[in-house]
Amino acid sequence: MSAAAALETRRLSKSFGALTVANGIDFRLERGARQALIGPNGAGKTSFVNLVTGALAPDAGHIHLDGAEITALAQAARVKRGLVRTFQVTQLFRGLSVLENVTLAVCERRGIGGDMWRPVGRHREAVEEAYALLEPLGLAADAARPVATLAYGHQRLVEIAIALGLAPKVLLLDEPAAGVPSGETGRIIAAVESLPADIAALIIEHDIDLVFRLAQRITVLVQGRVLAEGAPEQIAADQAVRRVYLGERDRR
Amino acid sequence: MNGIAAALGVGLHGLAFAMVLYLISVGLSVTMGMMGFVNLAHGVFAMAGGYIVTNLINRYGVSLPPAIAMAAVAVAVLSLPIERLLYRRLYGGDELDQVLLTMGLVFMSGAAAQYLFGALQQPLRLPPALSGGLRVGIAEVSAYDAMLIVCGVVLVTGLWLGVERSRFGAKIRAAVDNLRMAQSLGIDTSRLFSLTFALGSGLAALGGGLGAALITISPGYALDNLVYFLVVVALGGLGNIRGPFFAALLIGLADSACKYLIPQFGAFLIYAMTMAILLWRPRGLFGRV
Amino acid sequence: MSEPGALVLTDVAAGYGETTVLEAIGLDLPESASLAVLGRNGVGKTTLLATIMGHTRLRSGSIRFADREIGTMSSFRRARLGIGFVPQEREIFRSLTVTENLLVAARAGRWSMDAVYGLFPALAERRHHRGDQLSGGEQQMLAIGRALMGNPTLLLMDEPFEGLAPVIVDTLLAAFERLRREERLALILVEQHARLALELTGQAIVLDRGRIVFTGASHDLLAAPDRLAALISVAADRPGAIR
Amino acid sequence: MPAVPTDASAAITAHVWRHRYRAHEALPWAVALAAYFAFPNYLPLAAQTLATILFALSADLVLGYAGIVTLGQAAFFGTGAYTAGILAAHGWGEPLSGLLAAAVVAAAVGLLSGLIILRSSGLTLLMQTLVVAALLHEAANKASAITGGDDGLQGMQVWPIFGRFEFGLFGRTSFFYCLIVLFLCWLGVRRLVHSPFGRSLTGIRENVVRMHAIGAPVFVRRLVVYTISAGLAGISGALIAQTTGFVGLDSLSLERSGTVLIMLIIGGVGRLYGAFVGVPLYMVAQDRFSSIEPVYWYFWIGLLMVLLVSFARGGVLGLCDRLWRRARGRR
Repeated sequence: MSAAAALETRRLSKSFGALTVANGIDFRLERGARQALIGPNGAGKTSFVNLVTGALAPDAGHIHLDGAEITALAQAARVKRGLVRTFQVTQLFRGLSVLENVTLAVCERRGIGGDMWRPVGRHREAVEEAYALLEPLGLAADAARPVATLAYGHQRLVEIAIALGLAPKVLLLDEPAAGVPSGETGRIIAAVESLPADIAALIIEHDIDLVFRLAQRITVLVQGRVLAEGAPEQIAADQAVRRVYLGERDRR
Repeated sequence: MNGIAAALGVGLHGLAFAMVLYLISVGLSVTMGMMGFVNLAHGVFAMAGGYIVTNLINRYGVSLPPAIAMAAVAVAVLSLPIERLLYRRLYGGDELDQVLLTMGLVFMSGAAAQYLFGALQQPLRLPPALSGGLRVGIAEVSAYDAMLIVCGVVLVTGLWLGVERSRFGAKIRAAVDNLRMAQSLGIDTSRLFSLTFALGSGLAALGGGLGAALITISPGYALDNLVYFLVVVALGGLGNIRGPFFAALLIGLADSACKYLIPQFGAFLIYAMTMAILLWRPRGLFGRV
Repeated sequence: MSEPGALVLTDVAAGYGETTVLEAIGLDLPESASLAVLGRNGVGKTTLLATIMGHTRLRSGSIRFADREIGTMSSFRRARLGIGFVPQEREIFRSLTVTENLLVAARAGRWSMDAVYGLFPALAERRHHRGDQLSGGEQQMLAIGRALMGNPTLLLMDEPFEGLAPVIVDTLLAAFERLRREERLALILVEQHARLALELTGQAIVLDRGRIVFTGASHDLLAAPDRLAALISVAADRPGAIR
Repeated sequence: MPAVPTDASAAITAHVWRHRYRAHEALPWAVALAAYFAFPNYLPLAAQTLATILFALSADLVLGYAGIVTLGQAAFFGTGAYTAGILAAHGWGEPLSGLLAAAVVAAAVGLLSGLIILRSSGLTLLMQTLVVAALLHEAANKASAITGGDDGLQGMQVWPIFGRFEFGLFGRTSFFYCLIVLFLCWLGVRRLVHSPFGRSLTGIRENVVRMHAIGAPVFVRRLVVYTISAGLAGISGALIAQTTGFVGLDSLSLERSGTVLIMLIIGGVGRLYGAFVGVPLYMVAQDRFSSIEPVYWYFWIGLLMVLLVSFARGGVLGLCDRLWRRARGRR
């Protein structure tokens, strides 16, 4: 038997009334992998992320993190086990400084988020850890600035810093470069490329160039099903995928 | 026999109360549903209606129907600048700001009412035809209650037909459903909202005036009855026209029954019931999912 | 000279909130011309329509329609100037009947309730049903009919064929053929089904990452499948290449 | 983790030392003491002001930090007042234990109601805070055998503190009693808001989605702070009950919930000191104006609200901030 995957789903299914957003998804993300999840609009990518992170409860199927079943765990418990996501539209504490945004995450991970007595500053190691995450992302100079005053591209980086502050084993990156002007995407790509090697990353992305550049494997989701999975070259050559993306359609 | 007659009497009184509650609250439901605006000052319009009606009758000897009509029109017109100058800038804004603004309006109106009309309750002097009692089958009902029920049924039917059959009503419902799409089809939603607001305020004034003998008019009116109006809206579901009617019916009947059967509990049971229902269905009994 | 349906975008950058989705968009659509907007998912096609309709934040540039600057105009004024919108999610008013959905959008002109029902007889049969009781295809017909009720001179349509049964697509295609022939209606069509879109339109643009990477005649692109594939397919034969 | 030099960044230092006491924080206490000497005839008013500051502080905790807009804070204030009052009227007049009992009962009411209402959000939540207070108000109204109903609770006998300091006519004991209790509570609240817990409350207010995504138990955090705030409001109610020797139904009223918000808004929300600015301004102004035209006080305060919301969001302290920034910007 092969070693447990970092993240695995088996026959994961979810419907909203007549609309099926996940139709028995079997999915595997190996440890330390760089994998991408692509698919047309409405393919169920976001629903898949919500199912995996626990924001949605599946109708059927199982989710395993590092070999352990997490299907029934609450969202917070999954985060504690190292399943972390970023958001397509930044979700930040806009009024707080960059450093504090990340510190909040670090405190939660260290289990001191509920400490009601010692001031945050006395947990110096947490603050320093947060700061140390900012430096490689080039955010150190902005540490004291409220995130709302940062350019959007930098806000996307803060989003990644927060995720890293949670010490993820599996990181779900939901369109990390979405909404960023083209001049600023380089830094975000670099940030994703330099993720620690022990983190398994799943990149949900529309931008095919980005996918080909960042991912070793690609999973194509169509109408709540896995249509194809494989190395980028395989996916590029796959007729079924070409059909979906070219929009070729039999016309009687 | 007696029990049934009493129950019918209680039911009819509850129905009359429900009509007043509904007329006052329905505008609140629509405007809160359409713009997501927390309007605690809606009762002020009902109170204004009540003051106008009681004073027109008591001081100037106007008879009830024209007094009610004048109150509704005057309040509807007066509400327009208030919406435009004060409310509009807070649409889509902070809930707290909306709470504070409208709470401020409640305080101001209460003090203004006291300055203008004194601290005492304003009696509604009913014409002789409305001061007696009526027999409906085996039940006894006051002529005033009967008038409220008849007026209520007529107004509610008119309102429902108006909102559900007219183009204006369809536009209101479209804007509640999907504001952005309504705009994309060329509907001037801010103008639509002003008109809806005025309509809702006018209805509230109507309810406040008609019901002035049931919910007495005094400077504390808007504050004291705020919970009742909001409960009707919360139970009825926001942005809804029919929901608040059934919520008002529920509250009216429950209130009337409580006062008759277990007066020592008063409004306590109504509030407890509200909590239970909101716990069970946070968006109200008839709210959208 | 006034061209009621003409649309000109100059150096437009736009996005939602703080995001920037579109950059340096230039577009010149004459009256009663038709334009296909192609490109992979998430490159900004829907945002382009939203920007023309006034749902996004215009960061820079200008949008002119019917000889007027509409970049800062509210959506309802743009609609009244003659822009009709068929959104991707259809966005039917679900508590309104079919008739009411058409009614709220009505403005004087050639298109009336009867004309729309004539175009989509299936809708007429459902006229008293509420929006949330319609099938996907019926919703799509209603969304199109609703846009026509405003008697637009420019129609924006976002993936009108998505998720529809083939027989319904054929119905819609027939309807579009008629519109193109009989009406002087400018059309911007966002579509995943590239061939379909190209067959229906005179011009085409291809978006990539919020920028226009191709502008030309639709039939040229249709005649060059390799070019088309390179522009919009996942099978970009350049793994690892970035621009 | 990469090593960070100890002087790595001003950002870290600033962050680490945020909770340090600053000189200006002594100001409210200095003012309070100065007021004691300067206005010896106003000590009862001063004591009430101090107790009300605590009430506003409790509201700031839920509203300013956890972002829960409540119209029912009086529920806990009144619960505390009645708890202390009923104890004192029924033969247990020891003030400190009465205070404690008030805190516990009010916190318990906060916990129970919080368990129910904090599952909602937005308008429903607002409604439910209102209904909880209305429920208690009505309960106190109907249970007149215990609470005195409309007439208020009569016959409180509050014993001297430690058996020594009597609550006299001049309010000296009341003043220091309120001052010390407020000071201790303020220390606790200050500590709380600077703790990771307190910062996570701010996080919840700023972005609940993100808080869930970083694995924080959002519901529990909100429930805990709601309970603590209820306890503090209860203490405040008990202070006023004990120092005035009276509890009325108005302590549970919507008016009370509304005015505490107003006092807080006047000072500034979510900054810990809003209560210290807003409450004295409100109370002193009310004392002045009410003596001239008691009826119209609410008109002016209502007008002030409308103006504040329309033109001066952030209250007095927010205004100071803006003026300060503008002054610095000019240089």
